[in-house]
Amino acid sequence: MFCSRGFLSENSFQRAAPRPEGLSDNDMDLKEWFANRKKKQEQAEVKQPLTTEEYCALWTQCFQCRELLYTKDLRENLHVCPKCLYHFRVGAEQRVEQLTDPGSFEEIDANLRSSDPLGFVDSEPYPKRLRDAERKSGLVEALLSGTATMEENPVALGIMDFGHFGGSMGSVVGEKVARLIEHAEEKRLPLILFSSSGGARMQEGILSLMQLAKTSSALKSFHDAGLLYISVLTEPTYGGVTASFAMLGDIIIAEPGARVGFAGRRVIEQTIRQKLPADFQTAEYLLSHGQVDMVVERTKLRETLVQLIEFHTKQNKPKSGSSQQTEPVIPGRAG
Amino acid sequence: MFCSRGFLSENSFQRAAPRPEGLSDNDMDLKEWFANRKKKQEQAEVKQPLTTEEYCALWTQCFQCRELLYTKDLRENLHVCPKCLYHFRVGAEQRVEQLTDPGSFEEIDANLRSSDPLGFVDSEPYPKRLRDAERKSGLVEALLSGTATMEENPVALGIMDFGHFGGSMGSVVGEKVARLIEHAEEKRLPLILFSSSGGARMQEGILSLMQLAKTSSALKSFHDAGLLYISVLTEPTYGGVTASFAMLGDIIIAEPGARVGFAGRRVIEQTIRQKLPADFQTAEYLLSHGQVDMVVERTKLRETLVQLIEFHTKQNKPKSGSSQQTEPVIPGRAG
Amino acid sequence: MVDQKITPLEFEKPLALLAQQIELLEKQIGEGAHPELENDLDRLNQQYDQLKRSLYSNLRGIDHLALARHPQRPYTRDYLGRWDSAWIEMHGDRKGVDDPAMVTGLLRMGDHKVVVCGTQKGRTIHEKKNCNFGMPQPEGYRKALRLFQHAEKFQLPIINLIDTPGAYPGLAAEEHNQAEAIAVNLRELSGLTVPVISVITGEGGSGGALAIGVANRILMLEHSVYSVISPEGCASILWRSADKVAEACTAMKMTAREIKQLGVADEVVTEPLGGAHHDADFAAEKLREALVRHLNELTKMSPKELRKDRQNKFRRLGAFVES
Amino acid sequence: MVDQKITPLEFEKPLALLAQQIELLEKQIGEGAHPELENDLDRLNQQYDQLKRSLYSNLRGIDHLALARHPQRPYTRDYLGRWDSAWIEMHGDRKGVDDPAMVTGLLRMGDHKVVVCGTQKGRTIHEKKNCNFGMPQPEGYRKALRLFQHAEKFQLPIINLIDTPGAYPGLAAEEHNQAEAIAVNLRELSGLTVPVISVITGEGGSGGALAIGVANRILMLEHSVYSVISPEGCASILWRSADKVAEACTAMKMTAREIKQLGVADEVVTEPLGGAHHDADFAAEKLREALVRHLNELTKMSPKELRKDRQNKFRRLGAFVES
Ligand SMILES: [Zn+2]
Ligand SMILES: [Zn+2]
Repeated sequence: MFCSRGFLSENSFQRAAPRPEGLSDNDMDLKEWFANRKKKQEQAEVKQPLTTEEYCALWTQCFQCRELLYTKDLRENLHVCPKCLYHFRVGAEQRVEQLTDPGSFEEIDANLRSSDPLGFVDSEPYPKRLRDAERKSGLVEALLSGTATMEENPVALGIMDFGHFGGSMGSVVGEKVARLIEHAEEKRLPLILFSSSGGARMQEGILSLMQLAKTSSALKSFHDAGLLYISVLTEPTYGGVTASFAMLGDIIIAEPGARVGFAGRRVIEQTIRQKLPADFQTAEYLLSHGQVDMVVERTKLRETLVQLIEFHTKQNKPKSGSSQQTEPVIPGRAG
Repeated sequence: MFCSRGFLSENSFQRAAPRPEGLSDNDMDLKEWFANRKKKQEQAEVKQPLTTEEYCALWTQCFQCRELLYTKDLRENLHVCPKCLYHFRVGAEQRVEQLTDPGSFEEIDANLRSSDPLGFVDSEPYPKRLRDAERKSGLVEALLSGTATMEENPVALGIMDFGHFGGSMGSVVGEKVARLIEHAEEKRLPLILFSSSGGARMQEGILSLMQLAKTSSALKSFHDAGLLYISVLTEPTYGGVTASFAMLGDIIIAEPGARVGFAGRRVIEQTIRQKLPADFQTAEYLLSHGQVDMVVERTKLRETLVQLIEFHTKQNKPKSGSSQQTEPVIPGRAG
Repeated sequence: MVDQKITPLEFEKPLALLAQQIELLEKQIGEGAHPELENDLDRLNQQYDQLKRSLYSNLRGIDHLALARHPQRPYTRDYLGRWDSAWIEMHGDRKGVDDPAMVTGLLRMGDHKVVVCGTQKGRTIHEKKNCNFGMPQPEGYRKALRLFQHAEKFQLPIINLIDTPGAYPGLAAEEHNQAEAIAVNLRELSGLTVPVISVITGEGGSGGALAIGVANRILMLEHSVYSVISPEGCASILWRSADKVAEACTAMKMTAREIKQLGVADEVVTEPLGGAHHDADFAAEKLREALVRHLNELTKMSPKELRKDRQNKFRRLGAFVES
Repeated sequence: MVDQKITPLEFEKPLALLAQQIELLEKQIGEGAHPELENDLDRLNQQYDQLKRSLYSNLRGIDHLALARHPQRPYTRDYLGRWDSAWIEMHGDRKGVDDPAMVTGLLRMGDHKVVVCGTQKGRTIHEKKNCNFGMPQPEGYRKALRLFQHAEKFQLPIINLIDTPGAYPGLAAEEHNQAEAIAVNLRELSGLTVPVISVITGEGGSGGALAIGVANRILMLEHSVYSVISPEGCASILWRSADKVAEACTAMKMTAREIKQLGVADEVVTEPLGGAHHDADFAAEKLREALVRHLNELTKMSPKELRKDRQNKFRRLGAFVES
């Protein structure tokens, strides 16, 4: 277990994820914080039973409100800060745990691996970068896909993981999304896709761009089949992923605070030469600008998804003997 | 023949149309102008062979550039000022002459007359207003509809006439538009509707409002049948007509200078308490705001309509023996 | 018995006066000062009930208008919350705007799952401004259209609640082509293959109301009004006087009963005596019963029948002579 | 022989130098000063032709990029006017914006009547600004979508011309949801039942290019480029240096021939020696011939086949290992 700057993915708790490209580094390092604290404590009274590493495993500092949180509590609260509702980034496997009925998730297309169609080299060859990313994140790709049940409702579920290669979409992500959509269409399952991505994967060049068309095209057939697709936007979703499947949901949900856009904030500021509003491209900004249907806290995400799925898939059953005016019971709602 | 303020409909040349509701009266009266001029001339040299009325029949003053135009020339130029391209308002019958192959127009639904479903009385009963409007305009309704050919292309053609009751849409206009659309759908004819209207006819209350739904609903079937509808917006088109069939063309054309909108300029200025831009709601403003496909001068309207009809209705005939690269001949184009 | 929190309208003043007298008398009796006045109190109470009944059964057009515009009248969100406290709100036109004057969402009503759209006036000053006093922007109509298309895709019935002075006569609204937004809704609503029920709950103002009013069934609350132009607009154009609003209301035949007589409304839904704002729960329940009844009927029809039924309904509307 | 009006690019400098020498020599000979120099002139002219051929047959990625961005390169309107001087321009998204960076219309090409859409860069400073340097706003993509739907309704083939740095990274563009505008175009283009041909005529920049690039056939002009991100963007992110644009161009394999090798482009259309701007008429005619050839093939397919063909084309694209 490692210490984490809250800003990084929850993956970093377990796997020391690589620093995602394009993210700022202005937050205080937790280790540093502990070092300072320790120094102070040593100066006062020397009584420090835990090592820094042990401390880090037990405690996490909230990126937003700086509160020190007991890591176990944080995990039980789905990695949402109980003080300020800051939503820590979580990995794909953890999402599966948070969302699906225990043991119901069956991964598909786990056997797809990136190749190197361009022989791409910058400071390092792409294959080496791939190996490094896999080693560091413990993930072979930036998308985990499969089928599961949610409160007994079968679903097709795809979850992007920013921890692997900045969640970038190359041929494998595109192919896995397309196959998942096709699978959902064939089995007539509702489809849920969680986005988290820096955009298309440059190292696969034009083939990465083509994944936008491939996934959107698959959604056309899916849409025409009258099936439900819920897109969930999570911190951060940018570029080619936003400009394809992420924005094509019948219903689009965003997690609080998630930043979502096509062009990045810095690029826009450089282009228009003015500062952008502080809440620009946040989930809340998107909501007030008509781009998402709702912003849903992670702790209510599962029940909201179940409610939406049951609303759109279950046939109305006339309850025998009951009046038409009875308030219907909506499973999965807290109240 | 009567003198006309250029701002009024061309109808007024022949029929002394009633002053349309809601139009300003700040333009100079031509009779006055002549009276002044005559007085001056009498003071100078008394040699005035024509009466004022005769003068008015021969000459028309342009509303926009104030140029005195020879009425016969003006008519030959389709009532477009040759100096400043000001488009005088023209009546439905004149439109038919300007647009269709001679003798090809066959009116339909000429036998529909307004009734008085509400027993509506303001300062006068609605039936009396109707009789007055008919007597003054020589028209029984604000829409003339029928079939015709344009350069041998059969079309269904509906033309609103602002000269009758301010071009307002009551049950008869709605019914005639709906029947024309149904007729065009049945015969698979391209449909052209010329709009010119102050809006829905208040004297028929809610039934007038329902004509928006009736005509738009008829266009739904027509649209689904894959047929072509060209909407031509002419001075002025407002209210319920704009908010129904006028804005539903596959292609929307506006005549230069025509003012088109939903709410009237004065109402908006009173609501937002600021002056509107001078060109607000003009055809050119609509074009730059993406609301119409093109602004076409009246003198080129016929050839444009024919070109569009032939583009959308005629099958491609492979010319035997000619190369694929030959520039196609487009009938009805001047160059 | 006398609801003190309700602001009386102009025509309700006699009733309010009587209520004040009753209150005074009750106070005196309560203080034990004049127990002999109990008979007077009974008489006054009887008078009050009589006056109330006669007042509300002889309302003029302009009185209905006042009730329809009553600041305490239940608005769209008041109904939705009462029908399904777990209704799911959907937001936005996906193109840059979420218009608060047009509320859209998913709701359960009896055994029916429906898409709801409704214009929303604000209650507080802040809400009023935010909702633009119930006048949607073009983007509001386009937001509704998105939900109509959602309903069509998932074959869900649609319920529209209408309470709007009309579309907003503003610069941006014209720039963004509100005429087109309304026209497209009229056309697309007419083509849907799901049940559509529209309810005028308050003011049904012109094209801005019709934009979500092309339905298989049109219901009107007892005191709601529906007109081709605002009575104020009608008075100023035809009578050239702002004082003639009452005359315009009468001439336009805009009350629920008149609109039903003209064949436009299919049903008038009873309100609590004095208007929906006297008992919002009762008003919501009455409307709910009517809606469920119509939903039960309409959901028996095939998609093709539903479309045809709606198109026929509007095809027939109008009055003319064919010689 | 030497086209003086064309601005030479950096890599064309040796050629331009030689051209200057030739011009000088010609002038001297013309003045009768040194008739003995005629042999030198012949030699120089030969050298010039050789250099030109070798130069343009050994271009690096960044050289193609420079040619694709040449300020005198023919733009969309230059092609449309040459193909059909009577083409009919259609304007607007019907919702408030007519984006000059996206040109749309109706055009005849051989015996074919087609809908055309194309990004437009400006030539003059005013035009450039007006067209936002060829970067459409979301409303531009929606304008194109309206025309795509028009084409579908009337079963007209679609030709898209692409020459854009990409979508505009601006505040309003994000507010108006350009990601959605692009995504919807991708989805809707894939569902059309008419022939769609897209041509990269200059720069094919990322999602903003793809938004009108989901086609049955993708053609690229010889010196056009197509990339997932601008080479400048790629260099600054991966090399962390603006000087490494040439490296980024090479690494991304963005030239017409490379894009064809990767299976994305279906045909590379020859340009005049030195680039399309040396002879726009010739370039337009060559492209026209190719387009008519593809139109002739595609119009033989059924609507269903056309949709399937397009979806299959993109379904196949990508490179991965399945273990
Ligand atoms: Zn916190
Ligand atoms: Zn003039």
